[in-house]
Amino acid sequence: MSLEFTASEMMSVTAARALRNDMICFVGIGLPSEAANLARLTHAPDVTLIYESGTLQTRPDVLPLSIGDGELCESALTTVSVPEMFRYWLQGGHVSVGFLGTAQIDRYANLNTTLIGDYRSPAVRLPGGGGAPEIATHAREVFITVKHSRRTFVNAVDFITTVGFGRDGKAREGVPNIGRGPSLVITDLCILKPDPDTRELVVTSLHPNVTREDVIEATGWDIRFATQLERTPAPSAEELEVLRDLKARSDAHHSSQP
Amino acid sequence: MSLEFTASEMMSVTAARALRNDMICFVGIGLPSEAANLARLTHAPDVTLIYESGTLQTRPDVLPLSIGDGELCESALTTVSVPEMFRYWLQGGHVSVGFLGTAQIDRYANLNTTLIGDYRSPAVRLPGGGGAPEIATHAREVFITVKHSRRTFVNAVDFITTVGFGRDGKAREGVPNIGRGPSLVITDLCILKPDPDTRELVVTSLHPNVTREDVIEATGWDIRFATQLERTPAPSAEELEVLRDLKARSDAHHSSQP
Amino acid sequence: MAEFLSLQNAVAKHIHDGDTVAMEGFTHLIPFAAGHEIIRQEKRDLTLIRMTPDLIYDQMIGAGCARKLIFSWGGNPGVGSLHRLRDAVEKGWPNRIEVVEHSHAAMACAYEAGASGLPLAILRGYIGSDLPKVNDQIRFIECPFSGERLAAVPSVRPDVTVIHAQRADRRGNVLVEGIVGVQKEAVLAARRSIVTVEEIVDDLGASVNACVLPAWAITAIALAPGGAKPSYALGYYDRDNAFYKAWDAIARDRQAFLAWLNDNVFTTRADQGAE
Amino acid sequence: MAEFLSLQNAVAKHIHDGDTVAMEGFTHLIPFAAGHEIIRQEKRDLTLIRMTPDLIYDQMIGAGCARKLIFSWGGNPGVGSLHRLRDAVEKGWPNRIEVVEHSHAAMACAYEAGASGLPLAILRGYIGSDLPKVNDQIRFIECPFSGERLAAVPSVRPDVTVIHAQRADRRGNVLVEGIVGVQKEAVLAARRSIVTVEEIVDDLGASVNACVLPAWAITAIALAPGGAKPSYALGYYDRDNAFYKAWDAIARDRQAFLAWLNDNVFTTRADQGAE
Repeated sequence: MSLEFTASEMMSVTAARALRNDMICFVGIGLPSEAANLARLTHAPDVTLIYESGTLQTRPDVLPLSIGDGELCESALTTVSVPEMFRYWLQGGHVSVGFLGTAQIDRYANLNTTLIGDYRSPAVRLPGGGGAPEIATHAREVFITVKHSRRTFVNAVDFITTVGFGRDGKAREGVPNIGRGPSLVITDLCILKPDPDTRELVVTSLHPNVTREDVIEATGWDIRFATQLERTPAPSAEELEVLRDLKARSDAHHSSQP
Repeated sequence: MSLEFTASEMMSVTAARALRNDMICFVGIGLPSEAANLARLTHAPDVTLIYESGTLQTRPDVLPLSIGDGELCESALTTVSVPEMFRYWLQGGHVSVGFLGTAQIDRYANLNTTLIGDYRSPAVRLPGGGGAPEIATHAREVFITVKHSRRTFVNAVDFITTVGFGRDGKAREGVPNIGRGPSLVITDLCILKPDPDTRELVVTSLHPNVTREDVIEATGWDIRFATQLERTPAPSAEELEVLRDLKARSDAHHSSQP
Repeated sequence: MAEFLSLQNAVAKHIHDGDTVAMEGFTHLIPFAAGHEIIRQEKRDLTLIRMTPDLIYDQMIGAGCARKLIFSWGGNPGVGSLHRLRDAVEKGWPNRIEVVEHSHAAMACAYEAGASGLPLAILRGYIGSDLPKVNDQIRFIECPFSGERLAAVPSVRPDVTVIHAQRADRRGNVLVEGIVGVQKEAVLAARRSIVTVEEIVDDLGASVNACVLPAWAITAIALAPGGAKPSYALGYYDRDNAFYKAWDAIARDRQAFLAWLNDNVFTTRADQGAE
Repeated sequence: MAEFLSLQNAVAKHIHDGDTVAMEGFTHLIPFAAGHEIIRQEKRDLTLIRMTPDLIYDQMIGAGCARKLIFSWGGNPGVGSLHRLRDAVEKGWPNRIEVVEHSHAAMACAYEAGASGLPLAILRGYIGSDLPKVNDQIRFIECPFSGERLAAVPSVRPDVTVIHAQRADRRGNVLVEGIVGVQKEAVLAARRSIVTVEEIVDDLGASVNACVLPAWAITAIALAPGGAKPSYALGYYDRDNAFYKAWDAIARDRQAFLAWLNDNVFTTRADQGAE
């Protein structure tokens, strides 16, 4: 059996598979939200999704365009204020996984969503930190999903908006009350995990039809590969169908004016 | 016209008159609650009453026995959590007057509701501070209502649970973000106000049929009287009728089992 | 994830001698049925935390469950003293208890900080009060921006919190409604939690911003209809103010108290409800 | 005590050049009608505070109202950049603006502290982030109990806060429902407040623990049906996601933006609603 699928679909399906039914997931908007809802609509029907807008245990029928679409509130168990969300639910230690995207990532999984260039006169001003700086330290672990390219996978991020393991891989050592940090990075080419000793990101699985050279070419540092390099299973027919339905539903919803 | 009334009724009516229609009053249980609701049912129908249980703008039909009777919640504009009540509404500066009772009071209007005797082996253990320590400093002013006796009006309180003006009358001087403190003490004998300079409580008005000697006899320090000593107006027929109805209604309500 | 247990099993499994226990409910929804079950199971050396000890802790202290009390207002509301609490503090009966005393504002902030995963709460509090002289847990910090002196207290982080709520759905989500007090904070601040409920329903019927505790934030749920009596449950039954008044005479006398305890707690089973 | 005013009069009376202004609404209930009225009245040198500047501040910044922005996430949600914000930051058009940047957690805590009357907020935050290097308002304190290093930020205390809500009753009490964001905190933290509402009703129809702002905590109320469009008002109308997408092309080009502003803001009256 050979199904047609895009690299983006491969990424979303792989990211979705990382979520388990018993997880409490703090969901970033965009790719993480797509993956989290795909997980909920396939193998993890009871996964708990939380969005920073205050919606607890939400089950949207279409993907939200923003972090606070009405759909999120209407399908939630309850909706709390934003201060309560960050204080009681995130800082309070109830989140098992934070699911983030990023504009830049480096070998120690530090994330930059602030700017390209110099802080005082930026070449490109990006949106900024949002919830990510504290999601990354309070969640018990962090998943990151992002498209793989030299623009994104850089040798050193211009700015650490959100800490992975710091410039030297040691930023979490000896820090009390901090999560274990990024445990999984899912791109459209591969899966990366931090080396247990050095915390440097290592490719552990290549997606179907992707070569080592593809990954090397798309990475801004001298990327390492696990000795036991795996091959990511292709999306199943069901995964693809659910994903495509979800995206079609969502696109139609966001294009129609109210 | 001469109406019969008790000293307790005189106290409640006088305390009620101190509240104005535009005040936001944080109400203590017992005598303050009786006075505040009497005010609401007579000259100040729109006075805003807040109880520390989280009930904002409440209009109980019977006096609550506890600070959190169902009546308070059901007749409130809205009910918030207790942390929100103390943080946003009291500490946030929305309360114009805190209305308190006490077990002991001294010449500088310091209040003791903690204990009689030594802290580590008390002769009498009283209930403690509750909301009063912060009501007394965050409200823009404080009214106190308490029965007048040597047991209550003491030369020096055994313990300052809630500050009036401190042991020397100067405790509020130079303290940022603090209310102006007790501005009025209403007893069953008289009205007292702090001297504008020394902050010592001074009798400014005697209730009907009360003599200076009655007050001196009931006060544990060398009590001063204002040079322009007034005579408190007796309760009106309407005030007495509303108060007696309210108390009868409340007593009947609290004696019947649910 | 919330586990449905009998009240007897919930208390046996999650409350141990020596634990720090918070049983909250601000006048409303006080978990009396759970308190009585703790007395029946003869739990000992508990550190009891509660803003207003109320009759529930008066009973537990009188029954010998407590070695320490952290509180902010210890009276019988609208009636007078808590005589069992006073007897323990003043005369050491049935055992001496240590008292750590705060204001309501500080306790409320300490619960809020506990729920927020913080080690301390900051408030503008205790100005001019003698309480910091007798409670070494009250410190002061200087604001690095304004220079203002502010009070700091340690957050409340109980081993176990017990609350009573109106209802749970079959998945274990819980609705608390009316005077919600510090119940949400107390549950979120604790390592474990037991929630007793009036009933278990298919649908909570909660409005969009209601106070709902998700099943994954609760350890155990026990059905206990009437479990807040003589306190009350909005929408279910009223406060038994007559009992609160009657308690004064019962608690004033050790023998009367012991007789009451025997007749109303020890010879009553958990599933018969409180009081 | 809340005064009922037209939106035009509310903005004229309570927002002045140079003011620090917070206009909140977390995706939901964004007060666009009020933002457009501020643009029409050509307010200048405002310090704008908002967790997510969104299109409302993109428009106000592009129209030249701002001299400073305090924020924590400045994108067009799900679409991309805020091009007017970027043009101001990157190229100084129409004027250079100062940027003070936080994380959401810190901003949320800073509003909460503002509402609580405190000068600072304490959080476990910014660990390992470069943000404290570029924002001198982020400090660190040591917990006097645990010794833990915690972040401190100044509380948000705006001159004026503007929010949009579903409805007010005729006495001026306001109901906010659904994603309530930091609106309550923003109003309580401010010296003055303007609340625009979809409608004015006899009875709010609020449930017992709903998010209700009493009239005495609000300065002015203005009727502005549709006043959150192209954002949304739960129970009234949906988010115009198509407009959020279309905004990308409009805002990308200075002339297209100015033309849009002229057609949709300057030639529109306040009582015609937003957009």
